[in-house]
Amino acid sequence: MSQDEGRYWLDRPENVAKLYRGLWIVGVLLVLADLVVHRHAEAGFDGGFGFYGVYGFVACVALVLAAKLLRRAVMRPEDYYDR
Amino acid sequence: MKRLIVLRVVAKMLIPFMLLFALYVQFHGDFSPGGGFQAGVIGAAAIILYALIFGLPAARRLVPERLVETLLGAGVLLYGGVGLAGIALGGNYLDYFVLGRDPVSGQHRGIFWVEVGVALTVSAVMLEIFYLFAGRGHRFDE
Amino acid sequence: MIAELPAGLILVAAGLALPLLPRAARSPVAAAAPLLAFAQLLWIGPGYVLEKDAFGFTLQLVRTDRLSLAFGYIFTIAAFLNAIYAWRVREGIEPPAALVYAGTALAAVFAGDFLTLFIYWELSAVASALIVWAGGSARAYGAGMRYMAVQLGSGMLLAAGAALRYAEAGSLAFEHVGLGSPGGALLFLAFGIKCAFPLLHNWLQDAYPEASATGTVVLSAFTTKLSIYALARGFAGTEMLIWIGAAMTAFPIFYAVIENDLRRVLAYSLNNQLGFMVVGIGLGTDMGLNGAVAHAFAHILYKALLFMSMGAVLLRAGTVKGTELGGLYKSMPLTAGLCMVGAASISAFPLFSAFVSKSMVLVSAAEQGYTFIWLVLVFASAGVFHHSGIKVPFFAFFAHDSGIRCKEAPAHMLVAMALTALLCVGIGVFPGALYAILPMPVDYVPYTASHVLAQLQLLVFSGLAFSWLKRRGIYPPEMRSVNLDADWFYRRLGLRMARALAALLQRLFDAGREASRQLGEAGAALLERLHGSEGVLARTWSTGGMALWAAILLAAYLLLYYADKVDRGFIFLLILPFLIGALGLWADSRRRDDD
Amino acid sequence: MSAEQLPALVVVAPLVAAPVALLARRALPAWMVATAACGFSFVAALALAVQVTSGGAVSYALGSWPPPWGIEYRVDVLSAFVLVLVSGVATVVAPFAWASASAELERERLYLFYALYCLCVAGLLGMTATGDAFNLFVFMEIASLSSYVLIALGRDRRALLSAYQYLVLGTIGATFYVIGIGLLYLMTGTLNMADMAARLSDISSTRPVLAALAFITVGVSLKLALFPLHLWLPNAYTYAPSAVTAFLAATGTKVSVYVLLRFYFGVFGTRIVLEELPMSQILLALSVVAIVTASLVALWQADLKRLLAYSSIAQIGYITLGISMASREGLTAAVVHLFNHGITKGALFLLVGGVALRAGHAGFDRLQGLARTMPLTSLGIVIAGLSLIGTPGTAGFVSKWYLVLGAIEAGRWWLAAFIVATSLIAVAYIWRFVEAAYLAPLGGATPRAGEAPAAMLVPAWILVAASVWFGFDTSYSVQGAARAAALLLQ
Repeated sequence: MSQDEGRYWLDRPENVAKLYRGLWIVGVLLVLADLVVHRHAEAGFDGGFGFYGVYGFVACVALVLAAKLLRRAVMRPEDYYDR
Repeated sequence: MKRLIVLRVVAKMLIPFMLLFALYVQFHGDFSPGGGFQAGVIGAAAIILYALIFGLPAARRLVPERLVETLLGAGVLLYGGVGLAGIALGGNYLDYFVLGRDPVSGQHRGIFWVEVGVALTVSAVMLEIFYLFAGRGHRFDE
Repeated sequence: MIAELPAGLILVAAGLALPLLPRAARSPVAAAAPLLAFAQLLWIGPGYVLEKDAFGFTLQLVRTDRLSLAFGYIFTIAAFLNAIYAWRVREGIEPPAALVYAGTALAAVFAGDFLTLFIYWELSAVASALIVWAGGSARAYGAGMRYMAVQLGSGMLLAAGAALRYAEAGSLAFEHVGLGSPGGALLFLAFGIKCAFPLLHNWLQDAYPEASATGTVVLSAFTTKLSIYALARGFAGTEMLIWIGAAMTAFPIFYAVIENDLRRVLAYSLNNQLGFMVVGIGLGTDMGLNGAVAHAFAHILYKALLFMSMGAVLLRAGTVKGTELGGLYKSMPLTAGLCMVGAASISAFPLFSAFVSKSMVLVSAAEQGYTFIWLVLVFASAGVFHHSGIKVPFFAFFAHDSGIRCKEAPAHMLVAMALTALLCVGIGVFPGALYAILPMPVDYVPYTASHVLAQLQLLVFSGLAFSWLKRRGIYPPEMRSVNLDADWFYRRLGLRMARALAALLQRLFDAGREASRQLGEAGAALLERLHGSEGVLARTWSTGGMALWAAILLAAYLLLYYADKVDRGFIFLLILPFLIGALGLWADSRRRDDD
Repeated sequence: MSAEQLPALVVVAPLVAAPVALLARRALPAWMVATAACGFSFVAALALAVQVTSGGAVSYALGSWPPPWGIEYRVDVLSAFVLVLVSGVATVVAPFAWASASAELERERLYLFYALYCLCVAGLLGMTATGDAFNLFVFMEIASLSSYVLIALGRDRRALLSAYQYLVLGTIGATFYVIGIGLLYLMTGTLNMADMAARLSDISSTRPVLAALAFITVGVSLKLALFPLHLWLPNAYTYAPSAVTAFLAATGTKVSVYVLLRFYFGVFGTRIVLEELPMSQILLALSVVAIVTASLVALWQADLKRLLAYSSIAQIGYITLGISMASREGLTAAVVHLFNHGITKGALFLLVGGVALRAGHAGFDRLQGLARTMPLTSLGIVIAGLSLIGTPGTAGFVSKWYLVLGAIEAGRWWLAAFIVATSLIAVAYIWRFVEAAYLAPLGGATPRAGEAPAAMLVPAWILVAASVWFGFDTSYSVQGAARAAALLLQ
């Protein structure tokens, strides 16, 4: 592994951070595009500014948090059924 | 029992009459109660009496098992044959009407032969059963 | 001549012939058979019917229309891609089983009546169970057993439902059924099991990840889509399906987030994708149905692509556990890239296949006024990107470097994946081709600025949520674990209850025997006679005992006949001795086991 | 000999062949006579079946005495159906018996075996063809007595005891039957069944008639091994010579079912038997218990022949279950299952007979890895086993299908579920064979002499093929059964 060190661009944390920041910029741009592009609503309220961005973000955070709770309830050792 | 002279003499006298009576019952079956079944039983009883008095080997010499078996088959065959003769002569199975020139003689003939078949079969079966049981285990007369 | 043959039977015949062929010829035949079947489908087109008299019925062995043809096309395509992917697998039960499985599923799609459907339904269940078993491990054996039991159970329900249906409607024709009758309900349940409805779903996550690298790809394509077809045919517009489907889209994704086995993650997301189709069928509108069929079509391809890439990882790295993988993009860059095409497709990125199919279901739900359902579906869309689009490629190919260095996937696998990826992108770029074969006329335009923008926002912010949670350390780490699911009820609870019941009965019988021992000489002797050296009902009875039964029965009949009015309680009294006898038999066999 | 004579000839041929075989005294001519007679009966039965299907029931006055004074032979769709089954199985088993009985019996007494075989066939055919209740009793005795002896010929010592028990119970059954007939004669003054039915319609609820019904029901139930009167069957089937087991399992109990159907529907009438009396509930309860217990007992048997014997009891339960429904579907199911189970079980016992020939008996210890040494036999057992389970594409499926339909028709959902569920027990016991023959390694006790001789294998496979054939082509079996059911319900 050590000989690979540095050979790959993604192995460097600062590059990952760059990607992360870039993604935020894209996101913000997309939301701002709402001002330019008219998004017609499908369900009535989804035409609002940045609806999909907010919904996607909140939904995913909620999903992960709920899954963490779920894990407490259902997680068992790997050989659970074999015992 | 061979030594009991009274029994031997009486049996010797009785057995021919029993056989004769069997024949009487057989042939009188058309007119009065009787027929092949009863005749067969009486005939077989005569042989069985013989076996009881004179011993199984003697009876076996008189009426060998082979003969019994043949009679058994022949009796059934005779019965079945009469039935088939009815078909062959254009009637139904066991149709006696067609066996003679007129229905009455046809009936007569048909019943006669069928009863002979029955008598043969019944007496043979009686004897067969007797032989089988008597031949099993210890010989009671020897 | 070949037009006379149901298309599926071409595959079945090829599958059965496969073991007899020389090894070199097997893979080409396995690839050629689906092509031949595909050509035959194109040739016969819609409106073809092949009937045959059997069982006293007129069976429709083949009935083509636009709905069945759409599934027929994608099934043959999938079978072809599978054959390429599994080019090197020439030995064992898997290649013939895969062809027979695909063939029976294909034939089932064209079944015009329930009896024919039932026969192929069961055959495909057996063939697919063989594929699970071909996984080879002890776990695969157990999972295959459970899988088989569930699938055959579905078949039993189908048979029972068909029989009821015949009694109700006087016809076995496989047309719209609806939920209004007991027969319909049983059929619904039969299809539902195979479609992995919530709480009936676990056979899927249980069995698919236990098959071999190639086997899982085959499995993912046919079983559930066959049931989607059956639901579309029999239960279009059944409102309950909308709610079931919405639940199906939502709840598997929670499990997918915490699952470690990446092929099992994909199995959960397979379940979630089926939910979209089920909603579309439940809506029953032209667009909803079109959406369901289009999504099934697209889904088979990208799901196969994802399973193929994970299969390649399994083949080269020897595992698909999230905990053990990472950094594989360095060793398998092509596989990583193709996997990401699949991920983009399932996540419905613009220019990828699901973008043009899934949205039809969403729009349709919104149009029908199912706002809540629509919200759930959007949530599930974000979620699916989250776990299938990001999690699977991320943990396999990126994340922290696991240090695994291996070879790139073999060429035939790459070819299969590339072809599949090409089709995914092709559908995304030229949706008109897909729309042309849908059952209803389509007037839907996927590429509007509004739709593209909304979808991009959703996806990018889902991705942002993932990276934000990950960087914050909130994201649940991958752990080696088993997550309890509905299968717990039969794998654990059922087993325990059966054991507890057996123990309880044992104790009861022990107590009974103990009590009887104290009943005194006469009673004990009687009991001893009842429990002879063999079971009461199995042993040879004394002749007198047999005759006694005859006398008892005669007496019972006479009593019954002479009683003016006989209530049923009396009859049960009559049966009671037999029941006691049966229990005695059981107890006796237990006792002998103990000795 | 024109076609009108067929109802008599079908019975007479084996009846006359029996003494001829006896007189022949040699195995080979005796066997040839027996086979020829069975074959003749089969052809005659087929011709009769064609005749009654197109032209309705045939009445034949024995000795040209018109019924009801003379004995009438009456062949309708139902009896023609059973005649075809009995004579067909007899014909197929005959060549099998040449190889199997030669190996199992002393050579010098072999001709007796064939004579008795003919008698048994004649008795069963006579029971089916006759329209006279007492004549039926006579043929019942002919068939029973010959089958007792045939069973006693088995080479296992226990065969004698089994035959003796069968004799005692069979005689009780026959006696009950004849008591019932006596009561009916007392009340109606006739022995002709059709005549009896007509005269019974006014007095059907009187006590002597009800007593007659009870006696006949129990008597015939003994003969058809209805639970709990089945106890003679497992041993009799297990220890009898293979050919006898196969023949009796395929036909013996089936003819008794036929007699039950005749009396319930033809003589007493549906109204009294199934509507006024709780007969259908009792029959239903007994059938259900029979299916469950016999299937479960079969599951634990250590001998394949005995396992199949218990499975027969369960299958008879399915037939009586169909009768208890007393509906068109139910009766169709009963009659078609009577036929399908006959050929399926016949096939199984013939194949097991082949195993027994090579291995001495068919205990499961002899079956380990059998598929390697006797592949055709094992495959046949599996295929016929599938039919026993009721897998689609086999004859067994057709009957189960109609049974389920009948249950649904009657609105008894639980019964339909029950029928499907109990098939799973059949899966389990057939699986035991598959496990032993295919999955287990070759056992030390497994016969290594190769396949059974062709004379045994070919008849067995004819029946195996038939049990698949009638799973696809149901035009004869189901249509015949449906016609018979319609006839019974008239």
